[in-house]
Amino acid sequence: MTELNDFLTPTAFNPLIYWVLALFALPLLSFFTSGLFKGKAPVWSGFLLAVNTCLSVYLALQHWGLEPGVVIKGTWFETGSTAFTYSFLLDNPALIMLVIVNFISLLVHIFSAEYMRHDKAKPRYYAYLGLFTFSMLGIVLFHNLLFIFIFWELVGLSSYLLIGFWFEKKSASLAANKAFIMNRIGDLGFLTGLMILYTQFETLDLGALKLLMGDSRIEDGNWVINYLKNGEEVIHSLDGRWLSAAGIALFCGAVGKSAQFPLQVWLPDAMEGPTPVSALIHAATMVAAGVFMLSRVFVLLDAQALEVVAIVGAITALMAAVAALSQFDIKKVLAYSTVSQLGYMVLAMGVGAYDAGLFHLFTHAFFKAGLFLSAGVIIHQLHKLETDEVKFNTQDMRVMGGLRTYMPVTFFCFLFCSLSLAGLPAFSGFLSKEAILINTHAWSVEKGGGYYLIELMAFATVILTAFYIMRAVMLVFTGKFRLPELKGTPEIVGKLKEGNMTLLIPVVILAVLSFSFVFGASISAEDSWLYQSVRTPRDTWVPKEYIAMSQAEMLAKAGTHHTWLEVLSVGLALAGIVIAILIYKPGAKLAEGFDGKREPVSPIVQVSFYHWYQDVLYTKVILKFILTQSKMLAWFDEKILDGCVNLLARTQVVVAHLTGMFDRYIIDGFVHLTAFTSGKVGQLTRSIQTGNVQTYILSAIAMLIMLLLWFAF
Amino acid sequence: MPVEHLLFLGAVLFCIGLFVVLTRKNAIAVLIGVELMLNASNINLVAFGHFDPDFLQGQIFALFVITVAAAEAAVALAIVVKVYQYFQTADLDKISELKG
Amino acid sequence: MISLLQTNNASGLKDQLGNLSEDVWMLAPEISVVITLLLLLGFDLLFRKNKETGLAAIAFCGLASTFTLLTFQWVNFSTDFMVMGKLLRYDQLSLFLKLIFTLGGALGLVIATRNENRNYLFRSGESMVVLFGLLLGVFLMTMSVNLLMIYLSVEVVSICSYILTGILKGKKKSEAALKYLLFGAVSAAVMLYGISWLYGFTGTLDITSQAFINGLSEVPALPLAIALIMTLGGIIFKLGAVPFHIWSPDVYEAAPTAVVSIFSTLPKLAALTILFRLVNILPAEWFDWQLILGVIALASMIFGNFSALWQKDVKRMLAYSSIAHAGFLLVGLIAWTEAGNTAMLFYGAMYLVMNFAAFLLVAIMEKHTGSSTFEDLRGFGTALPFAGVLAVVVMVSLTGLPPTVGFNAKLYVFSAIWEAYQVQNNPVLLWVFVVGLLNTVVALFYYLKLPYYLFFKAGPETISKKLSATDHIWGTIMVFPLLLWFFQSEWLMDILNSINFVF
Amino acid sequence: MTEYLLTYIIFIPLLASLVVALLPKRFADSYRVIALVALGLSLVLTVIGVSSFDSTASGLTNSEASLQMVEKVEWFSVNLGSLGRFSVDYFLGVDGINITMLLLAAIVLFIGAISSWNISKKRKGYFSLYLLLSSSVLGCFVALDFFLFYLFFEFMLLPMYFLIGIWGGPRKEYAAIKFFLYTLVGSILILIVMIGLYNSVYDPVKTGAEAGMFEAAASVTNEQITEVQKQVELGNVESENIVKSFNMISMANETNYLPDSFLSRSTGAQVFGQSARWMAFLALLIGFAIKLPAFPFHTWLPDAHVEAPTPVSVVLAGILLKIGGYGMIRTAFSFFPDSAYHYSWLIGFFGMFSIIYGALNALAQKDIKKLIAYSSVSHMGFVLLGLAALTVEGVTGAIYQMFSHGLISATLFLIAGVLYDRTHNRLIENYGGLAHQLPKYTVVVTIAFFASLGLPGFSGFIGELMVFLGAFKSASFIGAIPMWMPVVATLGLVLSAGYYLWTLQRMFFGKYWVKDAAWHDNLKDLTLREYLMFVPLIAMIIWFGIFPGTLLDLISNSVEGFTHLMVQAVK
Repeated sequence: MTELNDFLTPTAFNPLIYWVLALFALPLLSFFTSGLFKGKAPVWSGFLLAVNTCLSVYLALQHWGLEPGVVIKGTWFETGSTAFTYSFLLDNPALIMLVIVNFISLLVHIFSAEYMRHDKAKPRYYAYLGLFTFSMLGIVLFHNLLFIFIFWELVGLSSYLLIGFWFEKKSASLAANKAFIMNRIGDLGFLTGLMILYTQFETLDLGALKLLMGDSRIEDGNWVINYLKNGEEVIHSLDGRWLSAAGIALFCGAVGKSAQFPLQVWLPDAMEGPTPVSALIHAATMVAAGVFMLSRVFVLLDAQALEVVAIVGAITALMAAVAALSQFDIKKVLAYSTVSQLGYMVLAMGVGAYDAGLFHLFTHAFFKAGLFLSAGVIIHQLHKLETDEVKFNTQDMRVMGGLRTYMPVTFFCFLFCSLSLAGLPAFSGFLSKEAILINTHAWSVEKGGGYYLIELMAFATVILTAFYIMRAVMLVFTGKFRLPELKGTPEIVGKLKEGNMTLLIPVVILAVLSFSFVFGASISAEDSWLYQSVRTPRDTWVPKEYIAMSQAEMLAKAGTHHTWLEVLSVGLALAGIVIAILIYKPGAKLAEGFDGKREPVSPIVQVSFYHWYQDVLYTKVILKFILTQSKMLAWFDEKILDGCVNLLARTQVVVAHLTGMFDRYIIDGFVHLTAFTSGKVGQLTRSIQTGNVQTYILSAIAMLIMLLLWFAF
Repeated sequence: MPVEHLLFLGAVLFCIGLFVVLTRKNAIAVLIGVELMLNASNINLVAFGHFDPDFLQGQIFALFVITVAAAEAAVALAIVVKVYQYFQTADLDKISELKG
Repeated sequence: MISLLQTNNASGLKDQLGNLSEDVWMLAPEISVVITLLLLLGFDLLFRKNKETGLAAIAFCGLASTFTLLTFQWVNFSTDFMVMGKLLRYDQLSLFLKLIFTLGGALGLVIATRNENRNYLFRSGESMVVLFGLLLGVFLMTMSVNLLMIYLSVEVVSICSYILTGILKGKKKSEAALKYLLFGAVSAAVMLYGISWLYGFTGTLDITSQAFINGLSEVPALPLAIALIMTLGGIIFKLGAVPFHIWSPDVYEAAPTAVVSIFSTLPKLAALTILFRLVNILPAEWFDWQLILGVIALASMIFGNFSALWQKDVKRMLAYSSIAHAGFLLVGLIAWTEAGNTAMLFYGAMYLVMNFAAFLLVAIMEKHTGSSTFEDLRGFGTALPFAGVLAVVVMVSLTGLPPTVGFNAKLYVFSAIWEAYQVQNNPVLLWVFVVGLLNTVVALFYYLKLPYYLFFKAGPETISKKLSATDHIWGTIMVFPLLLWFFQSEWLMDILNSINFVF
Repeated sequence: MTEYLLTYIIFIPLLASLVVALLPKRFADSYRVIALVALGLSLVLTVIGVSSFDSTASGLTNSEASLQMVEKVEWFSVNLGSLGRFSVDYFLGVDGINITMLLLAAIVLFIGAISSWNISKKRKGYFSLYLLLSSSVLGCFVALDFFLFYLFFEFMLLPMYFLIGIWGGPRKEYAAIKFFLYTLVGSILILIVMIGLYNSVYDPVKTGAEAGMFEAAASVTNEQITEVQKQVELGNVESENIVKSFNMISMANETNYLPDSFLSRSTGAQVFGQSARWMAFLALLIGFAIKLPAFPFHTWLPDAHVEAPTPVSVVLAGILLKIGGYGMIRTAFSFFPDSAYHYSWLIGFFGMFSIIYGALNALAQKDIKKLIAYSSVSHMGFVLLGLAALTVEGVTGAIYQMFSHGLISATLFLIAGVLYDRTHNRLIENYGGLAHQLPKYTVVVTIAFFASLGLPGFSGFIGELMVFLGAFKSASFIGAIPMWMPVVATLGLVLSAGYYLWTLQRMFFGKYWVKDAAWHDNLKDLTLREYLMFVPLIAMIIWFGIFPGTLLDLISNSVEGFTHLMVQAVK
């Protein structure tokens, strides 16, 4: 039996902790101090980040491939007999993420130096970037669910701050709110997951959870675990359904952060933030944190939970891909594309392809950041054309067109990244997407029946992806520059220039990194060094009874390599590209029809354009419902509940009046009655009506008699 | 005469006194009603004193009551006079400034 | 005397007379009151002008000597015995009450000196004489154990009260006096009728005798109830509890403040003593007086508190509050335990102190604003913070909140009734307990009205901002004990514990 | 060194209050200095006390051995005849549960004194009342004799009544009276139970001494106490020798209940057809729930907060509400653990309901102070939920939540005060884009809002997390509250994010705009005095969010003792 305390005792001192602390300290330092540097903030923060990147590369090289990774554990605080511990785990996924986060963050720092050059609030911007990097590293390095949750929320905070960076724009601050709240909704699930796991295992240390999960079992529909705590045996038992619930609850966290259906609506809005931020947070790292977290808790998910994960991933991938088809805002296209790709990663996790999901995460991080930064270059350069007279939406693809001639470097970078996204061979996207598709296929085969639908959705997304990204390329870079015509200012054309080196270097680096040779010379994901590095022998951890079949078994059954699958996926991608080129080729009718204003009219296109009306549903129905509800409650609180209290007070007053009037009216009335009955005896009526003392006496006597009668009977 | 008759007389007298107290509008008349009530008690006391031949406490009590009633009447009349000065009436209906 | 004759069989007349002359010493305080009364009367007749000082001196000296005699008796004679041939009973209970009554009388006089119409009480010798008559009456009430004596002492107090209400000039005063008199006379008549029946049932007037108890035990329930409830009527009238409470607001409003302060305390406690003596000889099997008194107590609290809510005059409000307090006083009695009795006495004593303090402050306020309505007291506390704070303390004490002795009093009384409930399991007690305590909340409503008007409302600038030194001193003297005894209530409790309630 | 520490802590403000009251008006400027110095001194002494507090010594909450800094002097002992001796002790002491509350009170009162600096109306009255209030609040947390506790508890009402009623806003009278009456109803309920308990609990040490079983009460061994309890059990001790007790620690110990007494667990007495113990528990619970305040007893809170001057709001939200929670732990739950278990479902439900109800109400508020007031209702719901769980985590969370809410709500009300000071208007809709005009203020607001909505890194998160973990664990651990309650309660987190962020967005973001142009000139950023309040508060909020051990080390042993007793009672 497992002794719980073995997991919770701090590890012996390891000098590595200094390195880890330094990794945290530098971005945090940037957060606190960039304000002091005013205009030099980019240099200072960039310097800190560069150091951090070097550190992480060094660490990654040092600890590469160690199984099962280096663990550093300590106690945060204790309450009662329970210790809340923290632990760091440096294993391959963590190290890769470490490098990616720091590296892309560094590139974004560099890129932003130019992009934000004229913004007065630059120090604040760099401070937020520092905070973000710090929080993100927390998710990556900590190996305790509680700490992952903590940094999870902090990442949410920095995302909120960065989306709302231009807080004068109402849309920006609203988008920030939306992002934070949507994430919070997901986090409720995460928190519930923590509650369930804590109740069952009394710890949230992932290392411990993995082993304890393996020790647990289902008995008579109950989820039972025995372990030793301080040498005493403890048996915990919960209803078996809580096992699946825990997995689904944790997944809810990922749904929020990685923008999965039904919480994905915040991500397109988050494009209100500066474009480099979108590249860093809303494409490469933060949104991928959900997937990374799923990989961390992968072993805690049972078959039901995984199924939910797979279905949600597939739905998200398809829905977002459809939505991306008709967007005019270049960042929106990329945003939906991100959602869609995240759907792929989640799908991969759901079908048990932990490695494929992570691999796609890594490749996607580069090419999507590349796409965003390229878009950033375009936006930045177009922004320079804006004058007080000429105002236009710098992100609207309808004003662009033909930019290839003005910005060739950007064009090629964008194109390569796009091809990677579309999943053409020789690009990194191909490798990872192929891995996902193979695993999905194996899973569908294993499950059979309606589950083929999931595979179908995955393949449908391939063609859609190729189409919308090629559409963007065509609209932006081919044909002729539409802005001068639209605004009637032909002289603008000459001013449009390629971005400077500060902008281009990061873009070029990212574009290079979206070629497949970086990750492996072969055409197959199997041979990629990166893919192999994350293939941990996790099968031994997962309790057999919780999942019907392990990934290895599924793959063995369905076959690991299917040429027809690759052919099909490449074919679909090519088909998508060709269709896009045909439709949006220069001079094509559709391309000419834009006047920069019109919204799509066709109802089918509208469904895509308005992203399945999900947002409408949320704001017009759910949010309105909650607000009405809260207004009603406030009314209830003020009028009814408080009213009751006031009513009570008022009743008291009334009672006071009543008792006061008792003499005057009730007794008088009584007197009236007596007077009426004895009216004929004498001229009493008048005298009794107003007789005061006598009324007093009568009331006293009457009460005495009443008392007597009541007492007697 | 059986004692019951006396007690009945006392009860009737008490009720009449109370009735007078409650119905007459003149203060003096009300006072007379009170006297009737007191005398009802006196009749009771004397009647019961009949069974207390050794000490005759009832009779003695009655004597005290008569004395006290006289004193009370004296005070009462003085007050009525005073009230009359202010209100120019002894009608109890009209003497009702204090209320509530 | 009657009871003298009763014991004639046992011993000779000479012995009896000898006993009687010994009894005189036991009645020394009463005699002192009578002598003072006579001195006042004589002084009033002899001197025509500038009588105030003389009358005041005589009155205070008389009270002082009475107090000394009472203290002497308290210290030296702690046994209980009958005096005046079983008409009266000398015991520590009555001694204690007489002590505080003497103090109360003195405080009443002090309040009289605080009024704007300075020394009005001292200017007329008659009122002083009648006041001492009232004092004598309440003294006798505390000692009465004979139905005749009960009737007589109650009447003495009543007649004196009528006179005191109406003796000064004023339309309202005369009206109040008349109402008071008529109402009182009827209650007395009702009581007397009840007494006559009790006499008829038992053949004796001595409520402590075995014959009285035996006699009652043979009476059927209904006649007994009629007789007892009618007898209670007169006592409740003095107690000022429901249903014989209606006179109090009118009288309190009209009568001079000093007189009201005495009305609202001394006769109440004296009546409570009679009630106490009466119910203690009634075994509950024949007559569920706990129920009757419980209902009366609850009705008094509810009626008093609720009616007080909307009063516009402080004195009238205090009148209604005194009705409610009569209910609280009864709570200790209803408990029917030794602890209940002690608690009742404690409550009574504290109520006396609180009430005198309250009326003292009312007198001071009247002096400064010329009225005792809430409207006219606006901003008084802001203008005279010290008096205002004192008023708040008194009101808090009357409500029964810490840190004032009003809280201890309520706590002891309700502790007693809780304990009684634990032992007796009579649901009436629980109702009294819960409803009684919740009544405190209602009470707070109107007691807080005074601080509310004093501090929260802006008043006219005309209020004189100078508080005289004497007012300062008297205010402190009267209010400080309310705080002190909260912290040291055992001083009083130890005295009360030495009282033997058995008889 | 710490012998009379608690007395000093309580009485220094009281003394200062007297000094302020007696100083002539000429020295009006020095009142605030006196207040600040007195409360500063109390704070320093409290910190000394906390640092010398040995958490390992605390344990079972029904044993005096786990108390520290004990001061126990007989205050008065009244002989009530058959009622036995009415014995009240001046009994102060701290264990893990109240030391945190004491610390909180000292901190918030000190901050409140800084915030009172620019009170200009009737300064003498204000500062002497404020100091009086401080003294009674501090006393309330360390008094361990029920009578003494009740004294301090009630004594808070009057100063509060006047502070709201004289220095408050437009509807101050209404708010003051409402506050007073509400609380008084609660305290009457508490009084009822206090009387009942007093009649049921005796002090074995004093009883033994009174009955002559041993000489002096000074050196009594446990065996002797057991012997006394045995003799009382057998009815061998005369009733007048039995010394009844208000000792709250004794009341929590079942063995100190007189056999056959009304509230003794063995008697099974009934009131109104219900178990007497249940009824007594409910009375205490409602009494303190009004103070807490929990739905549906909360409606005094918004009014009191809106009308009260800023420092009073700070004290009210920061400390007074906590007395409700503390009272529940110390009295209701400790005295009647069986009833607590019986009613835990109800308590948990009302906790959960308060969380969501308060949050939904906050969402609809237009006045920022009202919004904060309702958020308090929501946050105090966590305290109820945590307590109802009866698990170590839950109770720890409840206490931690009280502490952290004390700091955070104080900050929030100060924030509302900053704005009100400048414009005398608190309506959210009257402002927009304040971040331009008041950037530093906006930073403070953002930090406070995020702290209040339970963001990790701030103290509020730890409290809420522990409550959730404990509440969920409860079902399988002790069976007090069902699992769905904490899960549903998590909704409160989203809603709180909703109303705070919405407020931020409406008031601080967007284009700069204020309703009345005249306000613009007054809208200056934070002053030095305001920094002095905000910086320490925020520093503490963050410190206790990152290093919860600082506080948890103090309380964990006591909480474990407390829950241990609960579990025992349920068995």
